[in-house]
Amino acid sequence: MQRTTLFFLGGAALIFVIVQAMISFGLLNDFYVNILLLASVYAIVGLGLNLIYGFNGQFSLGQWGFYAIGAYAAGDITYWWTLDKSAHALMIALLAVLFCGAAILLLRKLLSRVRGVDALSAFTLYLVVVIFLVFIAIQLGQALSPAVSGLLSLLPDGLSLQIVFFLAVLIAGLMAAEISFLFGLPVLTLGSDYFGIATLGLTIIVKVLLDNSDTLLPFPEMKGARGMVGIPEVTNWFWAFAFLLVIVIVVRNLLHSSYGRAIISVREDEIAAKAMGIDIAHYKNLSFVLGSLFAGLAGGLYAHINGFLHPNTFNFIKSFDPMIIIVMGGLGSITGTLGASFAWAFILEGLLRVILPQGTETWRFVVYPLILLLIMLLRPKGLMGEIELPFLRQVLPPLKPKAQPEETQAEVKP
Amino acid sequence: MSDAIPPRPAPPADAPPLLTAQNLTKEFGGLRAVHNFEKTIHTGELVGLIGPNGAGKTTIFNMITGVYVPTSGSVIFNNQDITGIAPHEINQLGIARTFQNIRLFPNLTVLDNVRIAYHPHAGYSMSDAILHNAHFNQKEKELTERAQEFLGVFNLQDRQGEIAKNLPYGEQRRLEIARALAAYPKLLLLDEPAAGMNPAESMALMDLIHFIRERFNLTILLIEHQMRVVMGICEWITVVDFGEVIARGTPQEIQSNPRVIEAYLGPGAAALSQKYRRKKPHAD
Amino acid sequence: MQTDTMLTVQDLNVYYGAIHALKGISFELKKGEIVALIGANGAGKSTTLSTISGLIRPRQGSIIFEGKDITMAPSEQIVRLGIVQSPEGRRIFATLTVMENLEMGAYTRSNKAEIQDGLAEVFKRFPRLDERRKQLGGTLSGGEQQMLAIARAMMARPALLLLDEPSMGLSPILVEQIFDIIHDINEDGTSILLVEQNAQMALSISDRAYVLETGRIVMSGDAQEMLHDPSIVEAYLGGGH
Amino acid sequence: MTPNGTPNSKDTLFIQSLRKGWLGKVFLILIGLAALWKLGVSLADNPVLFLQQVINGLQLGFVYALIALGYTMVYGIVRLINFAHGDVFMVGAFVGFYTIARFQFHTWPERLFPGLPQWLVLGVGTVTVVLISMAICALLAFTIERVAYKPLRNAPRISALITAIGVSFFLEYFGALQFVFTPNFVTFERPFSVQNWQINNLGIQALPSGQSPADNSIIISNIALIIVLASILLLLLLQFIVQGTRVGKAMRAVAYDKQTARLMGINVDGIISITFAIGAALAGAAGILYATAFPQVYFVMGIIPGLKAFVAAVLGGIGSIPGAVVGALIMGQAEVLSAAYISTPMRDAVAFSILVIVLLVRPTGIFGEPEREKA
Repeated sequence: MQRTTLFFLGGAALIFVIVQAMISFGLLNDFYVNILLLASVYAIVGLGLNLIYGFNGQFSLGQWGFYAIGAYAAGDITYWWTLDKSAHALMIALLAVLFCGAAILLLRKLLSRVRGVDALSAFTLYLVVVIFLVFIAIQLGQALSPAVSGLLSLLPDGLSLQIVFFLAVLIAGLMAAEISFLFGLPVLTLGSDYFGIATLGLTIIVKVLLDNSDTLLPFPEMKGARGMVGIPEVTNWFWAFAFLLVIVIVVRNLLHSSYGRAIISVREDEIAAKAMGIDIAHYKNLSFVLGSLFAGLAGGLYAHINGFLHPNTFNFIKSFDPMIIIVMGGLGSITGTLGASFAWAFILEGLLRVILPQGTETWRFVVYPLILLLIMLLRPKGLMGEIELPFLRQVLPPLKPKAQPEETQAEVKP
Repeated sequence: MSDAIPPRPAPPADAPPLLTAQNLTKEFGGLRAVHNFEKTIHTGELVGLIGPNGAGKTTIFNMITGVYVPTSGSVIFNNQDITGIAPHEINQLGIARTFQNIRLFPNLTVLDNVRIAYHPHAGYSMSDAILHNAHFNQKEKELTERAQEFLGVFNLQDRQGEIAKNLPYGEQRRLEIARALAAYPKLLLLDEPAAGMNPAESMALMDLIHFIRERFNLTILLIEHQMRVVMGICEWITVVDFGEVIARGTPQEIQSNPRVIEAYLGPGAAALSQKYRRKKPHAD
Repeated sequence: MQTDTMLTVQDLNVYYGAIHALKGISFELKKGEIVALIGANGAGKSTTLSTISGLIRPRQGSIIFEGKDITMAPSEQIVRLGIVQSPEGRRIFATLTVMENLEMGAYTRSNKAEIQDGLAEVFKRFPRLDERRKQLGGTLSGGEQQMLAIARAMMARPALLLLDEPSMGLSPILVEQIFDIIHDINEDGTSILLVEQNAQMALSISDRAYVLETGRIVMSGDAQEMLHDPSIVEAYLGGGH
Repeated sequence: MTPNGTPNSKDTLFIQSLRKGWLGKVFLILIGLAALWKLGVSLADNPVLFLQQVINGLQLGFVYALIALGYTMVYGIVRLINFAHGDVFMVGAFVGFYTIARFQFHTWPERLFPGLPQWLVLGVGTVTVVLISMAICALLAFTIERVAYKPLRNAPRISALITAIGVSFFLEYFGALQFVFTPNFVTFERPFSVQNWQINNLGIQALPSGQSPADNSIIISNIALIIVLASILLLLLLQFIVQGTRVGKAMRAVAYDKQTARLMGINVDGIISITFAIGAALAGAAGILYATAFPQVYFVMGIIPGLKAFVAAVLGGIGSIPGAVVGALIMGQAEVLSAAYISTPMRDAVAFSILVIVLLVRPTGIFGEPEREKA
């Protein structure tokens, strides 16, 4: 293993242990632990958005919508489990996600043989198949639910909850990813600003649906605009840290591969990328789906921090937060996104709330935009610019020693 | 109109054409940019496409490479109809190109610019990439070494870590050609490679084109403004003006073709000079 | 014909990012002259004009127009002083009518009567534009657009007209028409700095010329002499003529 | 773009339909038919109610149009989605509130010239209030542009967008401070009293306040009339400025090509500032009209109408002035009709769904020009 990798993993382990110890010994109160978890969740959403916007160049304002989908999906699954040890929500969602995922992969393979498929037609086809499969999953899931519930109940309470929670978060991510695939199919063909607006539309539509989840959607337990309660508070420092670490490594590994370079080439110059044999539609879709997967996972984690979900959390105004975070941290910088998420959560949620005297909370949002303005004016490339930790940085492969040193052309660089 | 075009010397009889453009026409909202363009290119040829600014040369390139779908007509490459196929697929079939106003991936390193061109041949799956497993490491190493070798051919290996947009102009041109060649195309389209070069650089470019043609066994179609370059290296030249072919032939034929002289120079410069004769003591 | 210097460009250095586009260009233009800047694509001709017009700031060097240093002056002021450019590719406001395009040309002038005179003059010179007053700029043909671009620049009453590639994309017949007009405009007292890729055309109409190559002036002299100098023909057209 | 690949006889009908996009078109047509059917049924069911909704939608649509123009003009000229524009609208409403409630500005003609007829006092007074609000909003937008946007003109576009979001927050929460506006809802005092008329098979009758209307009658208020008339007046004025004046032509020239505009001696920065100011003035007027119709003023009241107007601008084809008006009228109808016939909370979702569908069919909006060709 390389030295940078060792340093990185060692450093990560150290941070985890120190923070965990501080929590265990009560050095960090709930307020700060909460911010810590929130920051990790923001970091995951931010990494996803950075992949989409910072690395692939697609201006998405929809990540907050996928975050919301993930939160409510995961929350609903664990809600039913805690309420009456029923795995029906788990089974339905699991089967739906698996069936649809398999169908999407299969259809994609088939469609890739047909040249020049119209995006909207493909979308229609996928939609019909997905709706059909979701219907089947509902029937099958309900049929299987008693057996699975029984099996899970055999495990000790704590363990079964952790398993259901873990599955719920994964399902949340996959669900967000699959919805983003469907949505992105036609919408990614739009130009950059229009894509942004359409994804903003998605965030707003999701919020409206959540506001009316009890009346318009068949989820009375979500209680619409009154907010959903009864979700177990499972997300702790271990889970938040583990998910964040895995996602950082996945993003890093992906970016430092040919696939990552293909993703970045789309941002750099679409026309040149096409001319180099890169299927840009595929890579736009890929990064959008991956980014949304992360948003869904983050949502799943978020739902289990406070055990309470409210549609206002997923207001479209807040959908700018991840965008602000990644721009502050520096577009195309993983380290920047991590740093900015934690800084943002601590300063905005923590310090400003603690420092400002009672009754002047609104000043927070007067000071915050001013800081934002100043940073944009003074450091338009973000606070960290393109700085990366050594492990996250791309290392140039060494050159093989050449037989004889040739003179490079003596062109003077200005 | 076609009767004015001198008959083109017969190509080697047995070789099938590598590229055939038939009746290619492109209209932009009623404006005809290219009309009934016909061209056959055989393996191994180095063909020039010349014509005044705005004559439709780049539009022809864009139709061959799939950037534009022709309004009518077809492109046959390697016995396959590639009309209307997506640009990335055309590239994977073996046609690579460079651009008139250099299109590198500006914020990436020189090495990555070339490595991106290898992407369709990377040889590992996305899960390999995410896991960074042994197979990935092996393939990635091969790919990188190949890219470095390639940079070596173009004398850019010491620049591998440089950000592309910071390279001097001449090196950017070379890098763009290197990138186009990285995936071993059969046909290379060069869009004004000598633009902005001085005579010495142009000469070096001509040598480079000759060299890559031999080394990579290439067929080349070249748009160029600098007649010196075109006349110096092309075996066949096609001249377009107002979207139509006005002449084709060898460089010698083209240089003495009155229609070409007119298209490039307008109605006899000497006559105009008489007309606009300035009231100056030294004007004749 | 007067011989006092109108425009002096001294040691102009311009960079685009890391690229050194103009490497110390110096030249001058006398009142009443047509001076041509010729050279290949990317030699820096258009950059020179953009720098004179104030669109690009030079890193080094100076531009003196009728005794005033305009090196760092904003574009509006340069236009007001009497340097007006007809840009490369014509750049007609496609969404404005012909008439409105001409009004934009006269933007810096406020005397309504004078503008009317200017319009009358322009329409006399370009009767085609008169017929198409109400048409949108984008619907004109290439030749008409080029006429409009020159007419628009003339509406500002320039003392010095900068013309960037007026022959681009035009048929030989149209090119000749345009050059006739350029000649007339100059005869009527406007000095002209002409950028052309079509070297012979440019030389045939100019008094003097400068040859640019990758950001440097490599040759200068009397246009007529250069026109008959085989080495120029050689350098720009290849052998064989 | 659908490539016109040569038709292959081996292709099944299904593959053909994928390639030519028939499947997608069928999908869109089905959605369209469903919407039309729903509207048709509603109209047949109760035409009076339907017409009433259309009139309400018109009133709302015109307010949106005034806001949408600011978005569309600014985007057309600097390609910036000015998220703070909705908050300028809010400031306009608050300025109206203070000039009326605190300074009683709407009655100045009476105070200056006692004995004037009441209609003249109210007319002149109301116009004064609107003008004050427009002027203050214009000044505000001018300042915002100079301080926050102009320094970023050469920065990446995202910086300006983030800054716009920042400005939006700032206006809201600075306005929410007790000593600026207020963090509370306040009731907007109309400068004139409401007068309703009912239209039914008996003709038009004035409806005294407090009396409920007869069955089967459409109600039109003086507020609706004033909003529609004032909006049309302002739109005509804007049309005149943009088409007929030197500054307006310069605005169009700058929007089309800044570089060349500069070569014509046009002060591009000045024109951009003027564009911001004109857009903001319209938003200020819209703020007062909106508050007159829905008399509650609140520091975040600009967000949703701002968003709707923005969607309207995109729907109509951002950068196009007639597009903004058409888009806004569609938006107004969509909102009111979907609230009436689908469900109130769904109206935002419907609005955005319409937007997404229109963009899929016409990627640059109804009146939008196709994006110019890349070099």
